[in-house]
Amino acid sequence: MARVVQYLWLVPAFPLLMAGWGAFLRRDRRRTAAALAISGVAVSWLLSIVAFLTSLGARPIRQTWSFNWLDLAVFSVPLGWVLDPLTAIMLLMVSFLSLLIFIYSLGYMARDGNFTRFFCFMSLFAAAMLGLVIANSLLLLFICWELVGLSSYLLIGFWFEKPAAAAAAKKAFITTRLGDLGLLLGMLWLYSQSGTLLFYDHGRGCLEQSALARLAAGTTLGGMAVSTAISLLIFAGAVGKSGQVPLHVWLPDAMEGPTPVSALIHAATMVAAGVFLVARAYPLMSAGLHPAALQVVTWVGAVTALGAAAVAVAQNDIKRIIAYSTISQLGYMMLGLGTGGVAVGMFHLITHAFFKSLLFLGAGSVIHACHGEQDIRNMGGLKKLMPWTFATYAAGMMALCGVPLFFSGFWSKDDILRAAWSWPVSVVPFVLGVAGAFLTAFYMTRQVSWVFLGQPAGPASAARESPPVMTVPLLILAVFAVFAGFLGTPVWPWFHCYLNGERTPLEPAALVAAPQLTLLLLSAIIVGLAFFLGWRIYANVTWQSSRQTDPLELSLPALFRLLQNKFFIDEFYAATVVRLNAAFSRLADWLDRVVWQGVVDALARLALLGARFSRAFDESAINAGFDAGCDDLRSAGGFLSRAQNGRIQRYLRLAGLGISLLVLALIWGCA
Amino acid sequence: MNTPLSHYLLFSALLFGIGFAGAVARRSAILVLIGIELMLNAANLNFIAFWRYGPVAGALTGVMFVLFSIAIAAAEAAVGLALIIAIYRLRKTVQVDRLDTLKG
Amino acid sequence: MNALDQIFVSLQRALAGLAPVPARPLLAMILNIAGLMAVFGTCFALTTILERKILGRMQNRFGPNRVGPCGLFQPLADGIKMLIKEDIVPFSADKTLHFLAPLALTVPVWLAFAVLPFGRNMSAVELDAGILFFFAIGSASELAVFMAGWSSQNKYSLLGAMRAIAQMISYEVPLVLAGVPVLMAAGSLSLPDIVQAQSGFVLGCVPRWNVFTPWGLAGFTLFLIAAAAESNRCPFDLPEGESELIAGYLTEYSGFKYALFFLGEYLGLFAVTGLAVTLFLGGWQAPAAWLDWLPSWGWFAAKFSALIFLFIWVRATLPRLRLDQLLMFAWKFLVPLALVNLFVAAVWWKWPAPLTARWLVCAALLAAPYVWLGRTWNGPTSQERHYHYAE
Amino acid sequence: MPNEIAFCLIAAPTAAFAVAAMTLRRLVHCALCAAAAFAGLAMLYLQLDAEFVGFAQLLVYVGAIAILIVFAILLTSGDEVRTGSSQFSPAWLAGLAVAVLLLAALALALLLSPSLHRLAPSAAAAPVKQIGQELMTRYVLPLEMIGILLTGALLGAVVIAMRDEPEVKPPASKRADPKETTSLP
Repeated sequence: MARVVQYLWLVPAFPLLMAGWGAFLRRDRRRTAAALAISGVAVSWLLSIVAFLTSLGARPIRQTWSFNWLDLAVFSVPLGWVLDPLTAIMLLMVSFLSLLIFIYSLGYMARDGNFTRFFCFMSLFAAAMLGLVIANSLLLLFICWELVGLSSYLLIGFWFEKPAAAAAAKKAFITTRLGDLGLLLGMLWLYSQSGTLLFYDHGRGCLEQSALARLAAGTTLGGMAVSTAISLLIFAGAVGKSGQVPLHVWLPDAMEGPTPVSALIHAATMVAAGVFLVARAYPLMSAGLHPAALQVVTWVGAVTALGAAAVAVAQNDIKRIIAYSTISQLGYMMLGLGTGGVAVGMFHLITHAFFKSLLFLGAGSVIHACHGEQDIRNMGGLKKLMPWTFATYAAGMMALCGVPLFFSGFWSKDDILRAAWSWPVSVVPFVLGVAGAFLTAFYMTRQVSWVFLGQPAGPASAARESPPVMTVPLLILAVFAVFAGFLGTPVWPWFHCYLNGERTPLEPAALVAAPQLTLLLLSAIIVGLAFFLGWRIYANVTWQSSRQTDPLELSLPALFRLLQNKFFIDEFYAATVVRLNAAFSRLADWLDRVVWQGVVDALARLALLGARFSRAFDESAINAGFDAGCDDLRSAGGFLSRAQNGRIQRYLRLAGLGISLLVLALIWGCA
Repeated sequence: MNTPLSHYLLFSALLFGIGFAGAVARRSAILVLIGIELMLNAANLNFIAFWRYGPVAGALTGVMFVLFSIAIAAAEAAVGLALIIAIYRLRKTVQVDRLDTLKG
Repeated sequence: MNALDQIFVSLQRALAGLAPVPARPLLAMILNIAGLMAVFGTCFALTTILERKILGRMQNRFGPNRVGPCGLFQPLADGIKMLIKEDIVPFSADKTLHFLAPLALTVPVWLAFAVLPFGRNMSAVELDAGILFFFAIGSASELAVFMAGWSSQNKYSLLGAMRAIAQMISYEVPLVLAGVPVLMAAGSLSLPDIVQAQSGFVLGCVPRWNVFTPWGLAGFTLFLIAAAAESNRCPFDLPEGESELIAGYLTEYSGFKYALFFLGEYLGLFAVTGLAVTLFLGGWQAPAAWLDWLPSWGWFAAKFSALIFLFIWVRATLPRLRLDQLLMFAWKFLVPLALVNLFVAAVWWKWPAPLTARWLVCAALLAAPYVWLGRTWNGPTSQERHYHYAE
Repeated sequence: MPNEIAFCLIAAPTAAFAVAAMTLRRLVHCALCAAAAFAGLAMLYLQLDAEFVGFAQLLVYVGAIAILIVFAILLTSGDEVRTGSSQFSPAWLAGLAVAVLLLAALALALLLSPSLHRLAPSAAAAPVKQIGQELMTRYVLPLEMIGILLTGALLGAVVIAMRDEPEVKPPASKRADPKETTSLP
């Protein structure tokens, strides 16, 4: 296993190599670019399988390998990789999804002129994400974190000729940067407190007992434990990257990117990096007697889960709905992490990655078939036209809604709700979560009804089933979306035990234990109710025009408007943050124009005055020096500029003169 | 070996002066280059002489320096002459006093 | 060593011993020089007649057969003719340079012989950096060619000289590069050391000459090709291509100056051939242990003559190249191959494998680029030629 | 004093050639005289027991740089023919004065230095083997850098001196059909 850890860097190295190679390809080398990228992640996937297999039942469950990256005389900065179940399962998931989505992109991006650039960026992203997962140092993680952000920026703005895409890319980059600032500060603080950024370093790492005890013991502002403060700063990074309230605004806009990008980056992997970060830093988050940081995580997660689900109800863009759903589900993961620990949150992360990328790819297939149409009101009846897409999409939808027993989303969401139920601090997150679950089922029913049910009409009536290169990944993902949940049922909680390095017990009785059974029934009731309600409202809607009103809007106009405008958060930011910024810019502008320019002007005038004086002096002095016959020589400035007359030999002469004088001066000095 | 060191140094200074005089007094850029090469060679001679007369016989620093200097001179001559040819192609002259576009 | 082997060495010592002690080194040097000039002067005379004879045989004619028995006194007659011919100097020529050019060509070539080991203990000067001396001296002849071409103030002369210089510079690169593996093998720049490093036998019977290794064989071939070009031999004799340039930089020379150029060219050929013998054919070493009783200078002479014959044979066989082909051949074919050869030599010496495996791998490493370069080199030139006819 | 005689025998013509190289009217003569001066310097190196450097000097300066200079002179020779004006720059007198001053300063510095009459130690040879060893061990990094520099200079010189391609290239389709260019009447 030590061997495997040492060579773990090969996993991100291959996509990185391919990205570098791809960057030098000509635009028309499409086949080569695709082959490079896909072979890169395929190799990564195989290596990930190797890493996963070695991590199965390995003792100790965590292996690390580190090296000195920067060795200064006074201190050194080590980087390293870690191989534990968390890393292994993330590696497997990321590389596998990347592979599928790369293949899907072959079909989706087939007509795009910048095909090679796309695959280059995608490879770069895969490399950065895999590097993030294997990092055993907060610094390395941060480097990869920023690289992931960069590739996300590049890919959101992939169609940068669209103003919306360019703006979305900028928004995503800047918004996440706010969170990253927190992460950077937390990292610096952590380094100053613990003296290391390695997570695990044979007892000396910052996530190990001695360091944690020290961090939890110290207090800072307002009696807060240092560990809590650092955790909150790190969590700020996670909030930005994972689109949690209040930094969630970039994620829906990020849907301007190509759909495979949305599926891979903005649903399955990158946005989950925030969750992964919290999971990775869980020992730090939970350090001390009162892990206040985890409470913050829980509340943020719960509010996000419900709020985003509510907004999703009133959206009309097919990708935006799923985007809000993603935010909501990420909120669930945070909720799970805060209340139930690493395994609960991570389990939902994995299942969500499968069914959400499935949904995105399905949506991409629909968009592809409708020639770029994204408004669900203009679709309908696609069930008959695109049977494969419909079948897989339905599987993903049911997994997301958490249809009991047979779909993966059910088991993982159930897990989270169970953990929230038993959270000692408050019961409100549980209630928020249940409400969110109801809304989730409702908006998904709404979307599927609009898009797939009813009669083919409007612009969507000419849609055709997508090519196999797109549907086959959908099928594979659908299989996983359905069955991945069985890895973590209460009966056979393999996933949780694997993460903790325990043997997995088989307890059929756990399914019918008291809280479990109650929750199961509750879930079933909620989902059923939501399906029924959604079906009642939306199943009979037929296409009339491209701007028809939603039935819900007719009955609850005020609420619907509030939701449709996303609680006016963007407007709120525009009114506060952006306006503040603009005011500040104006202030700076004013300062620049009035104050500084005045100073500069004054200085310039002073210099000018000096120059005039000097010129007058020069003129009179020099003119006095020459005889009357050559009184019209040059002005003082002209005299100086003549030194540079472009004649090289003159320079050489002067240099020779200078050297001679220097030598003579030296002789004089020595003699 | 009983020639005193001063002979070589003085000769080198003389060569340097000749090269310098040529470099500042001739109009042709090529001759300026030749003058510079002569100056470089004078410096090389100094290195060799100091190596030969130095206290540590085994230290090859002077010889090494001259070897590298010769290699660099080759590069310099190649690039310099290429520049002269390019300038000639552009301006139809290589007389350095006419190449004064960079006049201040 | 037997007396026959060292006969020239002993003779030189004995003669030098006749002089007073302070003058002995000087006399020894003069004797060396005299010997060299006598032997290679004769060699030059013999080669001119033999070349014409052999070319005659190969071209189904007699060659010179009027002066002396079988025409053997022909060089003598030629020499007399050259000496008494009028020495024409063009009116507008740069007289000084025109006069100096033949000397500037011939003197360095003579100097080059100083470091060649013609037999056991038989090199005029034993320099630590002998081969460097050889190439450094050889490079001086390019300036002489330029002097000849430029001072004649004749466009054929100038064009011929430029062609010759371009050719000599271009082919000097593969020439030196082909020799470098030998230096690596011997670990020395001294020519006697290089010969010494080739003594002994592999498997009991094959002499340890460099030519019997894959890199040596390739290097030898490259060296011979570059040597032919370096000394303006056919098929690379287009600086003097009479069909295009009259006689190149020789156009305005006549009489004894012309003879000096002629001499310089042949001596250049001899010198580079001697170097080829030294570097690749084991110098004066005998090819088998039981042939050791023959004097070492005899072996050198034999190998030398064989190579000279090879050059004559090539001259009779191959047509002349075009100038662009010539230069492209040097830069795009010989230089890359010589570099590959360098690498192969490194593999040969640093790879601890059995002899057969090394042989096969190194030969394959050489053959692959040879085939590849040979295929690509010829392609574009033959396609991109455009013919413009008068309208 | 055979050594001093040898020194004078080499140095005097070298200086003479150097002066000639800087004063002769025809550029080709100047270049050839410069080559002769370079060769003289190589002899001086040999006289100073620096065998390897001497041969390297000969190889590089006489074999390569002189040829380059000659080529450059021929390629820019229109200048010489056309102008017919003075070969010396207008301010040559000032230049000469500075050169003399420089020479005087250097000579003064030398004459005042304490190490003036130092005699050479008896044995200081630089065997080629030792030079090679040093180049491959202690000076290996400079050697690599020189290799890179020379490659760069070579490419740079080619790029600078290369004649610009004519802008209009024949379209690709025409190039594919050789008949079109060859079968003109």
